Amino acid sequence: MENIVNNRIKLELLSKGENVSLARITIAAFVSQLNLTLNDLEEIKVAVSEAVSNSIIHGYQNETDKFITIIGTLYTDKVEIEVADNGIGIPNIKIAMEPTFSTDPERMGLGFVFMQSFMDEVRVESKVDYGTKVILSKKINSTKENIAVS
Amino acid sequence: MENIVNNRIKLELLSKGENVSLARITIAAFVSQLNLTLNDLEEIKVAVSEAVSNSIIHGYQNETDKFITIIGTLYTDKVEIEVADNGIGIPNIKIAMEPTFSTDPERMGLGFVFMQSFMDEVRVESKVDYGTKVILSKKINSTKENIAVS
Amino acid sequence: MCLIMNSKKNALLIKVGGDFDLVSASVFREKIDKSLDETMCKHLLIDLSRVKFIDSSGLGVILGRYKKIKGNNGVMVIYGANPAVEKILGISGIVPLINVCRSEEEAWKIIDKTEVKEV
Amino acid sequence: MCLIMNSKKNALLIKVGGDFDLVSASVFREKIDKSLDETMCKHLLIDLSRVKFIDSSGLGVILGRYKKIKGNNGVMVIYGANPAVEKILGISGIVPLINVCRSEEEAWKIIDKTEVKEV
Ligand SMILES: Nc1ncnc2c1ncn2[C@@H]1O[C@H](COP(=O)(O)OP(=O)(O)O)[C@@H](O)[C@H]1O
Ligand SMILES: Nc1ncnc2c1ncn2[C@@H]1O[C@H](COP(=O)(O)OP(=O)(O)O)[C@@H](O)[C@H]1O
Repeated sequence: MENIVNNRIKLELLSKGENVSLARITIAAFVSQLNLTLNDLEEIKVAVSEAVSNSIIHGYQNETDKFITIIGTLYTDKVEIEVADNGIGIPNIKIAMEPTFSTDPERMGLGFVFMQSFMDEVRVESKVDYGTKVILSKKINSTKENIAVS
Repeated sequence: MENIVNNRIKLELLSKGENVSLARITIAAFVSQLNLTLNDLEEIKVAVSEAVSNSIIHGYQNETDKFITIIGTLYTDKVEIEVADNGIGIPNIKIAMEPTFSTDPERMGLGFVFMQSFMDEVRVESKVDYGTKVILSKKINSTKENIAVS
Repeated sequence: MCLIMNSKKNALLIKVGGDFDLVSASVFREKIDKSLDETMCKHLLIDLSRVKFIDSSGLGVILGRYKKIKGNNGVMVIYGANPAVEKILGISGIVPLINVCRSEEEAWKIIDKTEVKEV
Repeated sequence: MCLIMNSKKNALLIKVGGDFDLVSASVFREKIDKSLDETMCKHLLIDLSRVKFIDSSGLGVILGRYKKIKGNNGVMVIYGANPAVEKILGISGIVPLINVCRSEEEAWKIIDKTEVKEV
């Protein structure tokens, strides 16, 4: 079955903390064009929040004048959200994605855990000194409600 | 006084009707980072709605696979929103902006009237066959409430 | 976006809700016209109290229906607009043309008055 | 984003509200720590009933405060989480560490019990 793109949005944001909620609100309004459950919506918001926060804190080390690009795509049966930065990159993606792993002693290393718990697929592409792209995707279907979460 | 950019956002949307409300919601969330009145917020939403609708209906003649670019900028004392398309363009901007002028018999020619009533400045740049850019700006200040509207 | 319809005597009552913009305008236009045709109602009442947002596309539907009703010698009344919606109505110049009031009760009174006159 | 604080006996009660993410996390962290220092309270109760959204940044503040209270031999209780927030708490593994309950009343009971034991 071919994947038909029903809608697409591209959002470029400065790496400022207040833009995390802006990204969440925009993506929530965007994915609401699909007929999804409130539960799916909440889960997508958390995943987007984690990815954008990571670009700010880790990718750009809290510098506020860099850009983050978010691309959302609605397919008939799934939604895909790409969050990309041109920050410091991740030297070892496998280790970075392990639960509780964090390079920041103040943080808990749960960002990727939430992304993986709440989305059906989390792909990460990264190159040190070039940046990081996180691709979050979630299937949208009516039987979804029957699948237990966590 | 120099104009300091406090935040900037760039949004690219497909020229689909359902993206008009998406543009409104995103810009509303964005400008809410300023301390503006509910009245200002409502007015900005109408102006954005008109500009984006115009790009879809007039600029792209209701074709749904074209792109509209929206750039929002927050300054200390004003907000500026640019809505641009690569559509058919406007041959005579002055005439197009006249109240009740419309090239579409089904429409009322009130889009520019609302943009001008609700924003402090509306600038239009357009070139036939190249596209149109509408720059909406609104001053944000605490005395704003005292100025009568309409 | 929501729409509730109800016809009584010679009048069709429509309760519009949500955001009244480009997308919903064409949906509302179609549904209202279909109902007007089916019920053969002469008068039209539009309840705007559930409308949160309106722009010129939404307004166009209202003005278009006004022209249709007027052409058929009917009366059109809109009521319940919130302050933001009311401001839009004011700027548009639509107010002197269409009967605008606050409540469904007032709206029916305007319709009843017309019906009596006709009899 | 909102924050209401209130201290009673040896305990500080904080009512957190709104979206609990990166930006509000640092605000909350500072304010809570300042109040803990000023009131010299030993125990901490956090009311999450007004929290609409939480992510790992928000959770980090809760876990960080837990460590601080624990290090001072105090008791920490969180209560009132809505289902979405509760799910996040569940996945995070924070629940076995911190006292989680439904209402302020239950939360105070947990604190009182500890105080009695200590006496
Ligand atoms: N966009 C990014 N750029 C650079 N490093 C990242 C990025 N996202 C994640 N990382 C790395 O992966 C680690 C784990 O991330 P995560 O699971 O979200 O936990 P946390 O944010 O709590 O550290 C981070 O500590 C960081 O080292
Ligand atoms: N983005 C655009 N591209 C091409 N033409 C436009 C655009 N925006 C406005 N116009 C022209 O200006 C006219 C007036 O616009 P407006 O005041 O918004 O009224 P309306 O949308 O009701 O026609 C339109 O009918 C159209 O001819």
